[in-house]
Amino acid sequence: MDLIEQIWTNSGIYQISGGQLAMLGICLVLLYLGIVKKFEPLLLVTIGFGGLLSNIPGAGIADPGGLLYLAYEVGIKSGAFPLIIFMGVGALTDFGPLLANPRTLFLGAAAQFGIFATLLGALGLTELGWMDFSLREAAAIGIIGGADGPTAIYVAGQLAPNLLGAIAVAAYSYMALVPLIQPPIMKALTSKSERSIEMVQLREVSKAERIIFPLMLLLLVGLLLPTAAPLLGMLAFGNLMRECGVVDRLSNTTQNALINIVTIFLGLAVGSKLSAEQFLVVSTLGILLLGMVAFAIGTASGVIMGKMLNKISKQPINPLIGAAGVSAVPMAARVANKVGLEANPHNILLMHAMGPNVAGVIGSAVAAGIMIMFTS
Amino acid sequence: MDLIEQIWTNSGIYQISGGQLAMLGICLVLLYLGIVKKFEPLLLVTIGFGGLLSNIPGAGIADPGGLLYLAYEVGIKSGAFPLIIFMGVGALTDFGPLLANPRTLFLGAAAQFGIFATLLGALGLTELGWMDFSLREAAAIGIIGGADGPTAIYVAGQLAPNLLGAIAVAAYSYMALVPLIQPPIMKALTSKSERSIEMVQLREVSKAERIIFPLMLLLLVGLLLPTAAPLLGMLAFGNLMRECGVVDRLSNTTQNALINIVTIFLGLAVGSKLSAEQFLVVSTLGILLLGMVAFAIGTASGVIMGKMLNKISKQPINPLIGAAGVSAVPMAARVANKVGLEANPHNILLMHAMGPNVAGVIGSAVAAGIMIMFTS
Amino acid sequence: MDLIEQIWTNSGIYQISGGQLAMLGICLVLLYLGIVKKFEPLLLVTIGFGGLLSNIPGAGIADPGGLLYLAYEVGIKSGAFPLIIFMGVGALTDFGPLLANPRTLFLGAAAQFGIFATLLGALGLTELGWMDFSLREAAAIGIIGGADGPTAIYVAGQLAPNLLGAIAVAAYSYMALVPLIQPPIMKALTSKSERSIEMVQLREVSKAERIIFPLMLLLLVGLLLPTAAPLLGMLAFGNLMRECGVVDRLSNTTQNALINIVTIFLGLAVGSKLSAEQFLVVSTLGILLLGMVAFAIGTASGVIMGKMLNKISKQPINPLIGAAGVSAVPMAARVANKVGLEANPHNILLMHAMGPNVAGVIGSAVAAGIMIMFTS
Amino acid sequence: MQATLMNQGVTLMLVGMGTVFVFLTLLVAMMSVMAQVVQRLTPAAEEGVSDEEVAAISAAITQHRNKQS
Amino acid sequence: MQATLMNQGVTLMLVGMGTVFVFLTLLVAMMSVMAQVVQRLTPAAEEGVSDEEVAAISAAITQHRNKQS
Amino acid sequence: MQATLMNQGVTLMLVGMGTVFVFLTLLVAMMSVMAQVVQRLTPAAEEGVSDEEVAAISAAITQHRNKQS
Ligand code: NA
Ligand code: NA
Ligand code: NA
Repeated sequence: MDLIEQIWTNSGIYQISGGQLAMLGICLVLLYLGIVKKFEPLLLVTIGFGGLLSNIPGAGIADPGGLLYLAYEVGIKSGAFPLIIFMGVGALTDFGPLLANPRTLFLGAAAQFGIFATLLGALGLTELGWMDFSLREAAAIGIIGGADGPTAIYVAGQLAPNLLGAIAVAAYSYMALVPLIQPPIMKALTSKSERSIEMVQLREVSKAERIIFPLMLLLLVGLLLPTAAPLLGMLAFGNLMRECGVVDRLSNTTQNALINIVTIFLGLAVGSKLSAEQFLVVSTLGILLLGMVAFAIGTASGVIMGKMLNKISKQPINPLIGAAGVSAVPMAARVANKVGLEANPHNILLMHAMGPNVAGVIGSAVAAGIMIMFTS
Repeated sequence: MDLIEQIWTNSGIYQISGGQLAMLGICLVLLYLGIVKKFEPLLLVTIGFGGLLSNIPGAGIADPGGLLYLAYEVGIKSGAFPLIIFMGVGALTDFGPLLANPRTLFLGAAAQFGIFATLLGALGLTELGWMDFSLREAAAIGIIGGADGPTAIYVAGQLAPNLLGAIAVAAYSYMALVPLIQPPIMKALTSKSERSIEMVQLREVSKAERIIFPLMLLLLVGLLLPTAAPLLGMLAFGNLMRECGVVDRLSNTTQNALINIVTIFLGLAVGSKLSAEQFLVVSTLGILLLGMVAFAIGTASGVIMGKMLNKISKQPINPLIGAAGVSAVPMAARVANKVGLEANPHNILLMHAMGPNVAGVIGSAVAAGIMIMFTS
Repeated sequence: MDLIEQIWTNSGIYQISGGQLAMLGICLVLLYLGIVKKFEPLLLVTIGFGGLLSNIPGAGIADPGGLLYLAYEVGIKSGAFPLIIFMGVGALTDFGPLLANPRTLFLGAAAQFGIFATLLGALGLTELGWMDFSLREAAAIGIIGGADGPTAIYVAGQLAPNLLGAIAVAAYSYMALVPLIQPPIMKALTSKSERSIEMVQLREVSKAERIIFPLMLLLLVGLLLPTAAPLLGMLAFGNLMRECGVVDRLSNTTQNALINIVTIFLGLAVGSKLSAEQFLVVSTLGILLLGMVAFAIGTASGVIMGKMLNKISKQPINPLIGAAGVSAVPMAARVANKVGLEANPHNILLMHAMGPNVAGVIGSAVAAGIMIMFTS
Repeated sequence: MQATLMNQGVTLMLVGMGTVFVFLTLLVAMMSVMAQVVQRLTPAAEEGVSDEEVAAISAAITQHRNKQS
Repeated sequence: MQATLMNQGVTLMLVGMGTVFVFLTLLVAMMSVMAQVVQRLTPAAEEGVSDEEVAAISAAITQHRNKQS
Repeated sequence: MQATLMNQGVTLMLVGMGTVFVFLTLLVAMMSVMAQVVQRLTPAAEEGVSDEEVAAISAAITQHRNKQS
């Protein structure tokens, strides 16, 4: 029976390679992390399933003409999906705590040191001959330290599409691991009395300030660093829609249907880059290792800057909120709040930590702009 | 006045052909069936209106550059729209009844005999010289018997784009006619005592089973029949989003905004294939005839398999639920319930019939995969 | 330091031209009008922000490969976005008042005189040598007088893409200025006793009439003026979904998520045409001037036709509702209501004015069809 | 050449307004015919408005008027 | 040539139905194994249905039945 | 060549962190100026927090604290 033989030679069992089997296992692990461990489920579930679909031999879902290939070409190569997600993040973000206490921007700046340290680390591994990263690849890997998923995907799509799968997986995995990675570092760098510092209540922020802020941000980035303007511009646009009060129907759709639809296809498209040839390489190990280091350094930098700010500032600043400067909104702010509460049960840092937290989003987009400008 | 003449020669009255007039009439009938008779209104209204738009001479809506042409190229030729609909179906489907009683999968398998019988019928008509269908066309026609709209559109888009309009119209029309077509066949093949059989209550299905099922389905199809993996993979993805409980916002958008938007453009794009040259041909008559036969055979096969299962099974199985194996969710299950109630007013078959009903969706996607594999 | 010099030469401050600075200022004015003055905020906020993004030198958001370039190519050049917006308008529009009093269609017809007078004006300015508009450009400018944003964008995208930015800005700005432009003209052309005329209550419109109307409209435009069929066809489709009662889920999504998503990207894409080279030209001044004149003439024509209808009609017609014939739904109808109340505090014209108001939408789409037919 | 352009414009205006009126006149005619056909086919349609409804509508109008002015 | 087409069709039917059954049989087998594994791993799962629930479900069914017939 | 790559990396790090700090410092400056300008232009802005609000906020914080710990 020719036809039965045809079914057999077309079957997955016949065609599957060891690499694809391994990738199926890795994708199941991602799904496990997302579903059971609740690690960044919106992205790990979609990326993981996209990876399963892409590693079915003969289905061609990630090949030219397939749905995931289409999603990748239309949405990631063009940068459209991460930019639309950034618009949605803008529509979901309350910049009030940052406006009430602008100095927390310095915490968001300091935490970006993780990005550049990781860049150096990637180049160092290359110099040691253990890895072979180009400058563009090292820059894309560094952005993992920004703890900002869409920024990492945007930069990887521009500078190192071949590493996109590994970078996205590392970024979202470590963002999910923030509650495990950060507390030991935070405690090691601070005394209990520092962690107990209570901060003064934030002032009310007027509607006018909220409306002007995104425009100011856009004009500043446009005048200083245009390569960061797509990311920060879309963030500012989403936030302006949120705050201006006259386009609530657009803001609501951006916060719901639009960001959800794009998240689904972004995740599937990223998953389409989880092929054995691109993921099961030694550089993936390097990326995972460097990503972990990046988070640790970013957290430490933020906390140290928090200690410095506390010394020079008239009003007390709890250095723990510096750790929230890595981004990973709102997880990192929650971690700062929790560690603060452990030291002092009357210490509510959540809103104070939201300032550096959203500052970290801006900071890593600025760092992304520099990377793109310098390596393009 | 040159300009008035220009208006006249550009007018629809001047340009319209007899075929276009006939198609306008046919599309009005589709709208009538959808709106007044409430036959599958989501698709018949959109397809019918798309057909009206496409048969306006000189408007060019279905010509290169037009909106419906664009929708067809982007959404149907690539397979994206039916696959996204399948994702939405997955997010809307409760596989609980199937998980509680896996044997009902056999009913969903048997009902697919309608597909292959129709394939043979199409080839037979060709052999008789009445029609002229290629093997690919016959395969696409056969899928009508699967009683699953997006599957039929997906397969027709891959194997026989020229027949897409007729196949989609036939598929949705007959799906709507399920309450008329099925009951006589069901009653002819069963005795009143068989129709009166009450079934034991379904067991509770745990959340873990619900989460594992879509992954199991994906892996099985990936290993056995990768050509069915795009369809069943997207179905499984939608269902995993529904059941995993950690991405409810994605699941809700998939069940609402996303599936609705895609349905609108899917319907319009299918309507753009209702041109006189492609629809007013003798093969359309053949397709409509074969589609009717396909439904009848599928229904009969399901019922006969139900009778067999009832004999070999320890727990009683009402053969009526076999008719629900054709898919046409949830209409066919409701029909089984209704015919059962007529024989025995205490006989609630609805949830029992949902098992074969969703099994029919899987079964026809498997059949579609075989057709695509064999004829590509 | 080479790198610092590189940052400097890549910065916006270094690269920005005077024209871009001026455009940034103009876009901030558009945002001011939208946010603070609440002028058509859905479009002026999105267009204004799109313009800001596009005038950042070196960001490339509006250049090939950028997000806004993509949105323009996919959505405006193809005509898809304005057509989808028209579908949404159809789903949001209640044609009941028009069906209850069909004669108000004549008011919507008369008000389109503003379109053709503006066309003549544009050609006149060209003949005087002050401007240099081709016939296609003059036709696109004329459509501003239709007071219908998506129609203006659709026509400009087809006939004069280079003027699209100026035309869209003029159309939405003047639509927002309706409460300022119209009342003096309305009062100058009517006596207080005319403005005090009370109209008889509208009859109930049956569901059957509401369902048949969009189909009738489509068939009429298809037979007479196919070039208007894309616009009026999508309007009719949206309205059929609204009224037919069997596809409410599609209608709801069209009225919400879909129209909102498309509005966001339509606005950004239109904003991408606000480049200094295309906007800071003398023809923009001409377009703004002609747009103002167009609104005034359209308003006057509608009112005069209202006076004529009142004389020949048995039932009284308040000529103020003729001003609503320009479209600008529902602003123009509200203005007619308000001016009527000033003359007679018992005079509720709102629902009566909705008839000519929606008739104006149809009328300007017909005029658009003629322009496209004649100049293509 | 310029004069020709102007001529084209005048022609387009005349024919354009003519078409708009012809189109909408036909639409009025079709709507009137349809209204009569529909009303004949659905005979005992609910035409009357009850007293309660009149009262409710009057109240709504009064409220609306107060808000507007 | 036509006969060959018909032959192809018959083969496709036989192999097709065979594959559908094999596929769904494997799925049944996997589902049964999974159900047992899951039930073993989550031992004290809530299995019982309380009397109140039975009453509520019966009421719902009765209501549903009345609506259907 | 490798050394050059490393050098590039160090330069990029120094200039990059510098730019991040310059950018965010300018942003802090602009925000502070804006806050003062806005507060001057909208003089009698509601600044006080009523006693009831304080009570409500305290209650919310207490509740939140209990949930967290
Ligand atoms: Na960051
Ligand atoms: Na089926
Ligand atoms: Na108009």
